[in-house]
Amino acid sequence: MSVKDLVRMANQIAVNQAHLSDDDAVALVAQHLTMFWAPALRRDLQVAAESGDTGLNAVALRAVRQLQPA
Amino acid sequence: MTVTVYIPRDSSARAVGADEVAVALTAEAARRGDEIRIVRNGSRGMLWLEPFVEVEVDGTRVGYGPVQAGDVAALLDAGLLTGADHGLKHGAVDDLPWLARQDRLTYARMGVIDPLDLADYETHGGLAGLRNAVAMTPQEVVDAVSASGLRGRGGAGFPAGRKWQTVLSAPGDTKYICCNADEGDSGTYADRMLMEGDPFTLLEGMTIAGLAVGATHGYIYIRSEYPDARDILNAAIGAARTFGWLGTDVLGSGRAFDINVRMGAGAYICGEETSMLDSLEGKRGMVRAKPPLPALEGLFGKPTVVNNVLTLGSVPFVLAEGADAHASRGLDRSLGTQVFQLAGNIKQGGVVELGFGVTLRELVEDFGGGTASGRPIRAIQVGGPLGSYLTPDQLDLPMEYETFAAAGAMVGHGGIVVHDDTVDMAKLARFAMEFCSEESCGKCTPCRVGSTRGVEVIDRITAGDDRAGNLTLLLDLCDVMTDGSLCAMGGLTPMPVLSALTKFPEDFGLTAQEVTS
Amino acid sequence: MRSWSFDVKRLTLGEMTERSLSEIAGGASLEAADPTSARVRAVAEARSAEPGPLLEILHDVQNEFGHLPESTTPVVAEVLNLSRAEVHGVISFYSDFHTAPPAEVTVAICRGEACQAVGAEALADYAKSRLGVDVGAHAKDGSVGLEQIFCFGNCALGPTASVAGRLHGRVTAERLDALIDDAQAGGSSS
Amino acid sequence: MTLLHEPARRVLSDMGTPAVPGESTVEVEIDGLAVTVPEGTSIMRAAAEAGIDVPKLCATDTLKSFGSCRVCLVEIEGRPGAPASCTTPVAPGMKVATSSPKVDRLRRGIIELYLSDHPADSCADGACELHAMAETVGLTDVRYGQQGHNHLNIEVDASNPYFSFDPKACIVCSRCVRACDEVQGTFALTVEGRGFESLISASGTSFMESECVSCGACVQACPTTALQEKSVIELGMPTRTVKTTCAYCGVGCSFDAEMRGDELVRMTPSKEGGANEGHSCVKGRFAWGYATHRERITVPMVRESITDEWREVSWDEAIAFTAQRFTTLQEQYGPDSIGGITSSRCTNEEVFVVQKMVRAAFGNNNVDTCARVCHSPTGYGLKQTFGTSAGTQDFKSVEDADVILLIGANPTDAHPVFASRMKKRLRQGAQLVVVDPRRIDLVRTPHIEAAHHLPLLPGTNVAMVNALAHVVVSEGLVDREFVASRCEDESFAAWESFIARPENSPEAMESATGVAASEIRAAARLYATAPNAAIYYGLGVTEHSQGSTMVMGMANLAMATGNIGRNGVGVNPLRGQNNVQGSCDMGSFPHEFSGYRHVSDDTVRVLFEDAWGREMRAEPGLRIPNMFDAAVAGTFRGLFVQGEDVAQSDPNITHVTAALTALDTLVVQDLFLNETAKFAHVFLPGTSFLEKDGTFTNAERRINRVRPVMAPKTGKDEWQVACDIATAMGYPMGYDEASQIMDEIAQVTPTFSGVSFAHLDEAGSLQWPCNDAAPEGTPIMHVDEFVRGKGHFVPTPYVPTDEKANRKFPLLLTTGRILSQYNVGAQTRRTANVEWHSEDLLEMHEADAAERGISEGDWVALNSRVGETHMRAHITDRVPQGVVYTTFHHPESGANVVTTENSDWATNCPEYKVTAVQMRPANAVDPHRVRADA
Repeated sequence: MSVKDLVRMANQIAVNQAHLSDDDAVALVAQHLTMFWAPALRRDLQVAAESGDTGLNAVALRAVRQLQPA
Repeated sequence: MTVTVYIPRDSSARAVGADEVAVALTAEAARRGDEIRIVRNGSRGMLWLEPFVEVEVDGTRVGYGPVQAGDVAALLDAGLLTGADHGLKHGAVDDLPWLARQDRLTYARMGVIDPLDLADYETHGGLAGLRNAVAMTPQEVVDAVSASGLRGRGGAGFPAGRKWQTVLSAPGDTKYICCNADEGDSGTYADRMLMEGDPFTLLEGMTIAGLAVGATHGYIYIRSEYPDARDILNAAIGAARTFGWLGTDVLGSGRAFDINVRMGAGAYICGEETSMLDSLEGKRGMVRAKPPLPALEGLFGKPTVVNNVLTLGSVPFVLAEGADAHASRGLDRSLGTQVFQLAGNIKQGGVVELGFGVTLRELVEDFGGGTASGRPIRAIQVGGPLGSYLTPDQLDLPMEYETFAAAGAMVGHGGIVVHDDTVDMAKLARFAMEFCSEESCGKCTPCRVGSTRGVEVIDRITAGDDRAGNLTLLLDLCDVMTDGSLCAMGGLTPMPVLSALTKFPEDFGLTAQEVTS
Repeated sequence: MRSWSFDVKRLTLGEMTERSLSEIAGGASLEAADPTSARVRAVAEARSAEPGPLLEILHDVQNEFGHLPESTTPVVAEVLNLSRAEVHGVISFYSDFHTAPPAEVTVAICRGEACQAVGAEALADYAKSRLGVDVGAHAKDGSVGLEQIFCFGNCALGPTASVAGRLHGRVTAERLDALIDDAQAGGSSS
Repeated sequence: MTLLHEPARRVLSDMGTPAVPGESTVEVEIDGLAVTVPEGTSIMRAAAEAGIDVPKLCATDTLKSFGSCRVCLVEIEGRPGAPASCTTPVAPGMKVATSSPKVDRLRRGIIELYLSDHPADSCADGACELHAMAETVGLTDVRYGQQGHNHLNIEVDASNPYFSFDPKACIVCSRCVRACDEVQGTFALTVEGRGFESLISASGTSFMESECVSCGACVQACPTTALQEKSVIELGMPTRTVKTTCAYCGVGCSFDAEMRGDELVRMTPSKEGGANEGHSCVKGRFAWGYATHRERITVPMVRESITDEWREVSWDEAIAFTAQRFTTLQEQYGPDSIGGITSSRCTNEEVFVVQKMVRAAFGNNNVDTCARVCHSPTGYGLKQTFGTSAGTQDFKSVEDADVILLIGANPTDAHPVFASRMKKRLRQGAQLVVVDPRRIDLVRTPHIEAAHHLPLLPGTNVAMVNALAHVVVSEGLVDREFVASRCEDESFAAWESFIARPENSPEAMESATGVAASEIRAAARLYATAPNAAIYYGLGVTEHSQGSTMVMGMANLAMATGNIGRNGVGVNPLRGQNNVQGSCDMGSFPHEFSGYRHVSDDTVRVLFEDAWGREMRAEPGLRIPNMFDAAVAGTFRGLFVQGEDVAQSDPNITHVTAALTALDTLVVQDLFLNETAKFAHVFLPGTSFLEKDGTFTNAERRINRVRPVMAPKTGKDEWQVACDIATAMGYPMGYDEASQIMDEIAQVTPTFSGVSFAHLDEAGSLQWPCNDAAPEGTPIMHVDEFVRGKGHFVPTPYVPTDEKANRKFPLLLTTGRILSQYNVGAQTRRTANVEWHSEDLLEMHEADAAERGISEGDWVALNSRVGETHMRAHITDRVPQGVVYTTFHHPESGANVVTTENSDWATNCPEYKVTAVQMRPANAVDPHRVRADA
């Protein structure tokens, strides 16, 4: 799975929560990723998030960091 | 001093040279230095005298006719403008027995006034009915029409008041008044003459109807064969709008009513009220099944009064002079007057307005003077192409709905077409079927297919091809058409056919016994 | 739906106009090249706000062109938001509407009973032989056409004929000859 | 059930005139029988209710009475003449005789007239009602003969590929014209001329050149053989009937498959069909010939490599081959290395077994469905707001709508039978608002004119719905009572304050949507103030980067205006495929089991684990695009594709084919060797709907039975194949018949617990939820409360798509369907429907064409950042400047070569509806010709 695509999709989810406070948005993105993304995808994203500048926006990055280890 | 000369603008008068007379008179008078004012009036209805020229002399109108353009110089030479004698002079018009014997209510102003001069119209009693109606409640107006006994003049004779009451009582904000001016029956032309000669009377009747039932819009559906009537009506409507009669505030009543003229396009069937409504809606003029009644679901599906020209044209009199004045004329349940039209092979063709009950003989012989050919009358068709043929021995029948119906005939629209003894009644019977096949809307089978088969079966009878078998078939066909057709077109076509067959079997190569057995 | 079916690489403008007019609302560019369609549209639009105006529009178009040009059906249908079939059905119902140009002079004989009572059938037969055409037909050169009418409302003064749009009563064979001659000479008869 | 105590009534198949709604009734006496009917009922129908069949020709109960044939004349005591029973309503106390010497004679006379202009030999197999009627009335001799004036020499119009019009047999009853007007709403037919010369005519031209859309309503209505299916002419009249369901769009029309022996002669729409009530479209009624097309594959085939030739094998070998390869992959790359895609074209039962195969035999949740690429946002959005992933209404509900808000759907092309119902309501006076970049037919089509067309720029739906909602909130048009009693206070308050922000006003959104604020305001007021306002939408809503947001935006709008929970309102997805709803219901999504229950829900999982005897994963599996990405990345190696042509229908074909090429094992189950099969190692022949036994669930949640009219041409029921693969992979799975699968679905799915084939056969159809709470199903949802309890509002910020027009790609491409073709065209391209639409065309505005030197019919190269394709130009003002449009029915043009990987943020539904493109004239590279030459 291309990390670039995962980042793009995660960012897109985050951007669509613009009406929420950052904390709420982070929670919602994390919940969405848990509910709808296969563990492998989350795992790839988590790995990428820890490895440095992935291009994840602030909300998405926080959300990814909040995810349970998949 | 300017002399007023009346030359009809009626299209029948024009068809025999009225325009040319007017042109010639204008030119000749100018050449002579005579000061004249030509008024193009409606026709007095003495059509055999058209072009009928009237000269106003000392307040009296003196009539000359029939005048041709070529006669103008001689007439002027003889002193036309002073009412002088001439071979074409008939004397004071009002005193002519043919007119004096009539009882003109609907046609009161016919030929008298300038059709488009609203002041002239008012001077001669116009707008009195509408002014009364404006002061009445809708129900009072409807009640007056009901009390007058006015019945639909278009042929069916349905009580106008009852129809109006249905529309008045129908729920809904949008209602219409539709004037059926698709006068397509041969032998009838009284609607046309009224529209051309006194259009304001029709507009007044429609306006009264509008106020009575709560309609704010009226349409006049006029056949395309009457272009003159259309133009005159449009001009009259324009004048009425300017006057403050038609429009948003009818004569200051605060109520709105306006009228538009719509033209047909060559379809006899559109004189049938439901197909007229379809045609007014811009559709094929197909007959609608009833119910629903047009009074409840008419034009564009809204409650609609559909009356013909003479019916609506009779309304101003009722409202001006009172229901009783109308109801005092006529016979039995046929109250008021009818404008009878004498046509065909007749010496003195024209319109005669008299109370119902006048006999056919009075009309054909006294007013009409017998046939134009001078030969004996053989058949008279009353009530248009769908009416029965009557024989000379029926001349004493009073012109009245129920009497005629009992005699297997119909008064219809009051058209009377006379045929002399050279007529071939089998041809006319065949023509009745042919006419139906030409003009059927095509919706129902008895009319659509039956009329064509009718022509063929009559042809086989007259050709002597299995006369007995084809006679039976023709009688069966007439039965199917009479009882099976959707509307009067197919339903009544057997009337002329069967009356011709039973009264003139010899024309079909049949004997009376064969036909009746 | 049919207009999607392109079987040829390139449609001529004429074909385009025919196929697409009803589909393309306000197809101004096509009509720019087809003045007749544009004019029909203008005539139709002038009355399109009236209730049920189809007959009135068809009269107006026919008054202007003498007949209903081919584009009448698609253009009027489009303006009034009717189907082409409906407009076609209406045009074909009424005997007044013609989709081909009229003859230069049209002679119409009344065949109503009142006129028949005074010889209309003989007059019609005479007209047929004089003009060499059947009722409802045009002379080959388009100079004259013969039609039958059922009643002009001139029933007391028959036989009745209309020649080049003018009504005449008490028409005899000789008078008809004169009227036709006069009309064909371009004059107004008297 | 009081009916049981009334005298037994024989209900006739055709009651003559439509039923009259109404409370008050009238009692009349017909032929001595007392009958009570609603006021306004025709005598004919009242007689039919009493079991008396009044002779008729022009009357039929699907059309308003007309009164033209005059065969149905009756006598009424005390009334003169013989009124037509079809047009005469009953009156209290009326005494009617439907037979008497007089009316019998009249009927014979009328039939005699008909037969004098009707071919004597047109009565094959009782196809002609006129001849049957002649027999009924006892007419033997036509005394007129047939030598008179007649129509017996008029030529047949055989221009339509499916039916012909023979004017000789026509009786001018206008049933066809009326059916076209009243039922279909196209007004393509008329009577030409009048009187005896009257002829049925398609606007004076041939049927094919006319406005006819070939729906078949006229053929259905014709009482004689004048309008007749060519198949009937060729094969003869059918002799038996099988009731089944159409397999095209999400309307789910009920049909009678009419058979002669084992041969299908014709498909006629069923009047009892809840979805279609006797109507059909050109596809369902006529385009079924693909089922026996010569290109159909009926034998399994395998190959080691996609460069090898196919090898026909036995079913056993094919299944063993498949199971062995999948098992090997799992051993080699892990259990998650394989997955499956279910099809929205297959039955619920077939779908259910495939997802069960994945979850139980594959042991993972890597199952997705083609709904992913069409209506997945509907599932997500309606679940969030209302609590269930389905439309709220039945189709009939549209008859009560006063305002219809149609967004991103083109029903006259894509859902034609529902479009006809909608048009009927619009002709009755309901108002229409169309939100669509393109001027679809419904914006203005004979007798229909939208009150507002909001031609927004592609990709700005959310901006539009926010602007509409902003008007509702800011102009005091919220239904406070509804919101207070039915919705969550807190989420409403949050939404209200969000939507009231100035940035959501029509004025602020004007530049985004390209639609004048005044128009948006007017449309919003119209919607919000209507007694009943309904939203209908299609893929123009879902196939966007904010597809799910838009679905929630519409749900918010409907809740805020109180337009939920009764007839005439609601939020209604028009589903693309016949069983999109069903395939989603059946648990085809990687995150949920049947009935939309999340895999993480322990209670649910235990239920399935108990039922299936296998442990279930609590984590979602891969979605289709994930599968493709993972295939390219090498972690996903094997795929089972049930009846979907992903290589044509999915976006960014280059990427898709790269993924398919990378797979070790691709198993395709389909009717034809489609584009996807080019990359497959196993081809398992599927069955057409004519061979299936099962159910489809349409867009209104209506479960309809699909019944086999012929044995499977493959020798195996399609559901059996997945069972066999699962079994071969070590998970025994088997059913004796399809009904057992539904029984299992009912057992594990609470919303289906009352559904069984037996119940369906008895009821005709059932709309889920169908369970103890609603034993006969649920036409309208959320009536007293939302499925989730209180309605949930979700703020919907507008986030412009990344796919923007720019200097390189200055145009926006959007895609859609056309009436005669269906989806990737696998079926319709194998029927005569190609006569209407033989290629995909690129619609463009005149100015865009002129700027590039493109003329009508020119070949155009269309390219986006991901690919280039060629198609021919069609210049039209249906699309605004800056927008181009095409269909995706033909693989030659391959519209999806240019669509991109962009997708809905919540569901990954592809953003088919927005692609930035450029175009240029192309030198006539005719792909058709190239292929023909090859």
